[in-house]
Amino acid sequence: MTFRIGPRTSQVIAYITLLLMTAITVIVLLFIIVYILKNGLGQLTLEFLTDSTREMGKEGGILPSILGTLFIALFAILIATPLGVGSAVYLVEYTKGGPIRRIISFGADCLAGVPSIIFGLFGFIFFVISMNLGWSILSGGLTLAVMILPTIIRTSEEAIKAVPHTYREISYSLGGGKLDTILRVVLPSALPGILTGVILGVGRAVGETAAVIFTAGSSLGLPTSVFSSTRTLAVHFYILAREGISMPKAYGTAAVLIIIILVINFIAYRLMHRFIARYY
Amino acid sequence: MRHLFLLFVFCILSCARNRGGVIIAGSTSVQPFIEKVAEHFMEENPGIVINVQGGGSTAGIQATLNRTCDIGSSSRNLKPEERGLKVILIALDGIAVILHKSSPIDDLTVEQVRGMFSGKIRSWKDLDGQNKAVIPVTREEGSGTRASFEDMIMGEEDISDACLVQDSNGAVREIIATTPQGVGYISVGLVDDREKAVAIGGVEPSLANLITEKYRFSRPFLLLLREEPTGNAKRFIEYVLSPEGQELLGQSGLIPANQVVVD
Amino acid sequence: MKDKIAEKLLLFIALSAILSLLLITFFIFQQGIPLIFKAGLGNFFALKWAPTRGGFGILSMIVGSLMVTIGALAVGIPFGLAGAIFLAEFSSKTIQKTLKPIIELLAGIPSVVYGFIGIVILVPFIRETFGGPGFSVLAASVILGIMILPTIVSISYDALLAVPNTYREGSYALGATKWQTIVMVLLHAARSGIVAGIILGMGRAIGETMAVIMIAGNALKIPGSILDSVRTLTSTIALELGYAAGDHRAALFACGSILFLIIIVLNIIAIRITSRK
Amino acid sequence: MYKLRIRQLSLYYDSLQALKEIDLDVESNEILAVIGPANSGKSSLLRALNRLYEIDYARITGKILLDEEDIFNIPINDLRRRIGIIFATPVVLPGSIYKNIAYGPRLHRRLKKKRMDELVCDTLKSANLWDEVQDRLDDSASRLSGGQQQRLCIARTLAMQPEVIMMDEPCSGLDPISTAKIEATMLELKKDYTFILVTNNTKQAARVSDRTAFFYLGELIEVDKTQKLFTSPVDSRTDDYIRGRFG
Repeated sequence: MTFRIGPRTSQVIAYITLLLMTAITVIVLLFIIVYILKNGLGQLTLEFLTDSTREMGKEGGILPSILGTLFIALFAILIATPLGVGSAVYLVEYTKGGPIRRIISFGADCLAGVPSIIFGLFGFIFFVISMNLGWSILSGGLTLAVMILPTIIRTSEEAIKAVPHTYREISYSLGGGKLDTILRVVLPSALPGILTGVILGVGRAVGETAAVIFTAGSSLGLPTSVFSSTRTLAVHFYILAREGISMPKAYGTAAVLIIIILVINFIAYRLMHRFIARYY
Repeated sequence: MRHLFLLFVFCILSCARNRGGVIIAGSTSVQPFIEKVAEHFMEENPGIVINVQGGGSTAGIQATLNRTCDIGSSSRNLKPEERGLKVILIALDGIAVILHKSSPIDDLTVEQVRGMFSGKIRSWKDLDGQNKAVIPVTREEGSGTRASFEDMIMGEEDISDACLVQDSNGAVREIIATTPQGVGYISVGLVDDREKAVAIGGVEPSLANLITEKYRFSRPFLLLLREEPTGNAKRFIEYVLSPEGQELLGQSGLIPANQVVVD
Repeated sequence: MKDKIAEKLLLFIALSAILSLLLITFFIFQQGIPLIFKAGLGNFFALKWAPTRGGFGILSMIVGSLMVTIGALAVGIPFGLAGAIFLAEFSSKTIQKTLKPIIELLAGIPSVVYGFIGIVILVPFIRETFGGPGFSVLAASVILGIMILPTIVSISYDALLAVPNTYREGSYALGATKWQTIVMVLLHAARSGIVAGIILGMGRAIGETMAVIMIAGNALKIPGSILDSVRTLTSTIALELGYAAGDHRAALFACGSILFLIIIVLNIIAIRITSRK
Repeated sequence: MYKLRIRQLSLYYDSLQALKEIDLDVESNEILAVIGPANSGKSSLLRALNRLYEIDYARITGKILLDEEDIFNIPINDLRRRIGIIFATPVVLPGSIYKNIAYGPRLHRRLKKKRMDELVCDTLKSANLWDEVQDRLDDSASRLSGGQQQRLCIARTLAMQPEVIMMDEPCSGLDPISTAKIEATMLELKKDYTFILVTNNTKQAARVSDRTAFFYLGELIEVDKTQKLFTSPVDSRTDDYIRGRFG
């Protein structure tokens, strides 16, 4: 007796399998977030957030790391945003195919795929050693700026492309030059989309470890200038967790990280939707 | 936007190279101890910022040479090609062999430790009768602690490729604390109650045994300078070597330099 | 006039990405390549890694990187494709709108958090269930597999959505079920996008560092089973960079050069595949 | 005295010729209607006059004179200020009603806030929109109705104090009431401006224009007084078109 599965049955089996696998993916994700928050939220006292770090993180809070993360991320986007948005403007408004466009696109695509440890090696040898900036917010910020550049280029490019062509025509017909048109019409219209890219860039910078640990160092002191070494939240969490310095503090730091990432993704998602609702 | 940019430029210019603090970089083994002394120092001298970096002994030596940091730290003696720096011994650190809390073993011979790390002893059967694989955890290539361990215990033999590799005392300790079959080595000062340090050849790695050198496995903790220290760097070094600073190091489980009988 | 200056300035800015890439390439290679020739190719692609004593063999790390990458793909491809197909073909608009951002959120979670989950949950689980140290190829593969899921889901999903509806209608008209349509028509039509997604995911897996260091155990020996510890190119760099000087540091940059080459080749393949359509 | 003189004007998109050797004069303070079926080159004509075709990478041959001056000798931004255009679908720029009107003037000169307020007020009045929006100038322009948006576009063009206003089917998407308002606005403004009105709606051309030009496949078939063209056209194709036989 032969047993053959009919097309209808196989469809049902396939559906159930796909459903289960997708469910597992989503459950794993939710589990990670809930697990960290469940163990970490209890640690989040005002003191933990505003106290300096003592005994390598066993005692005290995470204020230096919060500030260090903030400064490095800020520094990175301050450098990467003008470069990224400028590149996107050039790609969309000034090139019509051609080799220059291909080269720029290729650069951005390749840079996007470079792993963070390579950025770490590069930042270490270039900014820390060759340019003698030392382990510092400056070195870390510059390294991360290069790292998030492609994210900002790509999202800005999409955002600028989505601005209707008629807006440009209107501006030209009112006597606006190309630059006026870009600065006064195209960029303001593309702003939510561009901001989405910038915010996602901040998210990458906040969550990054390998590229910053070799460029910004791991000092626990409060950062005093851009030449201060600092230990970002992700690096601090990595050291706490890996060296078993203090599990409660590790969970607390992880919870702060996860909350930041959730907020960032939420804002980016909302901005993107406002943008899409406007133009699509 | 324009204002933000100006502010940013101003920020860079005003901060340029004006980094009033003292930067100490180097051995990750020395880092936690110096960090603790620095905390006390900064409490007593508000206004002076001491930045303590990891990076590793070799990086610390390099950083001192090219002035990336003010003071370097090292957990090994300098190699001939690294000479030329001013070296200050601040303490000795014992290296303890650690096992999981549940292990019945309290004492190992040097040969047994060497056997486990070289891959000759693969099962706990030979040691405590349990037929389970030994999981040795070592430090990474280039680590000062590893170099000391190789000198003092491994002798001519190589550490086996099968050992797990971690890049800090804490990471080794964390694995041993959670792995019943594990064996590792870390600074005596960092052993806590989640794992246990065994005696080697019958000698416990206690402070008393370290000072009297009955427990022979120790290495120097050094601070490195490119030239005679000045200003805040000088004050900090004086603080580390003061009775107060030395006592702090002693409390953390190191043998303060002022108790070492230099031979 | 103003417009001309602006155009030149923008062109200069627009070259920043490619300039950064060239700068990275130059510095990594300049630091690493001389050592490969100094050590000799034979010694470089060998087993003995003892860079402080003249052993510069990175073979076991290349094998290690390949093993965890294959492991990650073994986890990531089935789940990633399943997620993409389910979202694109079996879900309502509402489910798509909820699940897509959730899965993309996976990409935003820092890799150290994945590594941490690996340490506290997966490693003890493997150690107690299957034996061995727990820090293993298996642990690294599962965590990396989860980490590359969003890349594979996102790109495959977009590729499936891009297949024109006429293909679906044509297949239904011939009496095929939805599942048959997916297997025989859609996956075929969307294959270049799916392959690009897999290759980019592969790039992420090979390049991931922190999570791997935390859970792979980092033993140098080539693993005999998936329960053995493993060392990748990336973890060698991150473990030893702090302590390295001279030839040792150069050797780590040489590891970086090899890694960089692998990644660039993968990227070029992925870019080729996606731009062909 | 002609406001615009067009001589031997041809316009090409790559290999496609959209205008074929057009000769046409536009008088000051008249409303010239341009009619014709799709692809007849009506819109291309407008895009040539203010050199907007350049952003589409098209090219032209021939001569266009504005007040006897070659338009290629006039700085492009000045030219576009002097020859305004209004498109078929009203496109308001992101931002408030006020900002939309102020956009053009701000590109060309700095105005004191008070002068700008007056200008916004005047142009909105000229465009018959002031009464409807006077207390919500800071509202987003995109909340206006279609007819209001189109009048806002007219006001925006007026704010630049142009000499010629070109309209590209300005009422195609609008209801009869809005259309009537816009036609009334044009007739009021005629004393100060010259209009070129491209329209698909022959009745509209008959209602408002002084003269009408009929284009077909990129050629100017004939141009004459509106009444004359609609009652006794010379060319049979014109006759067919206005009687609704094609297009």
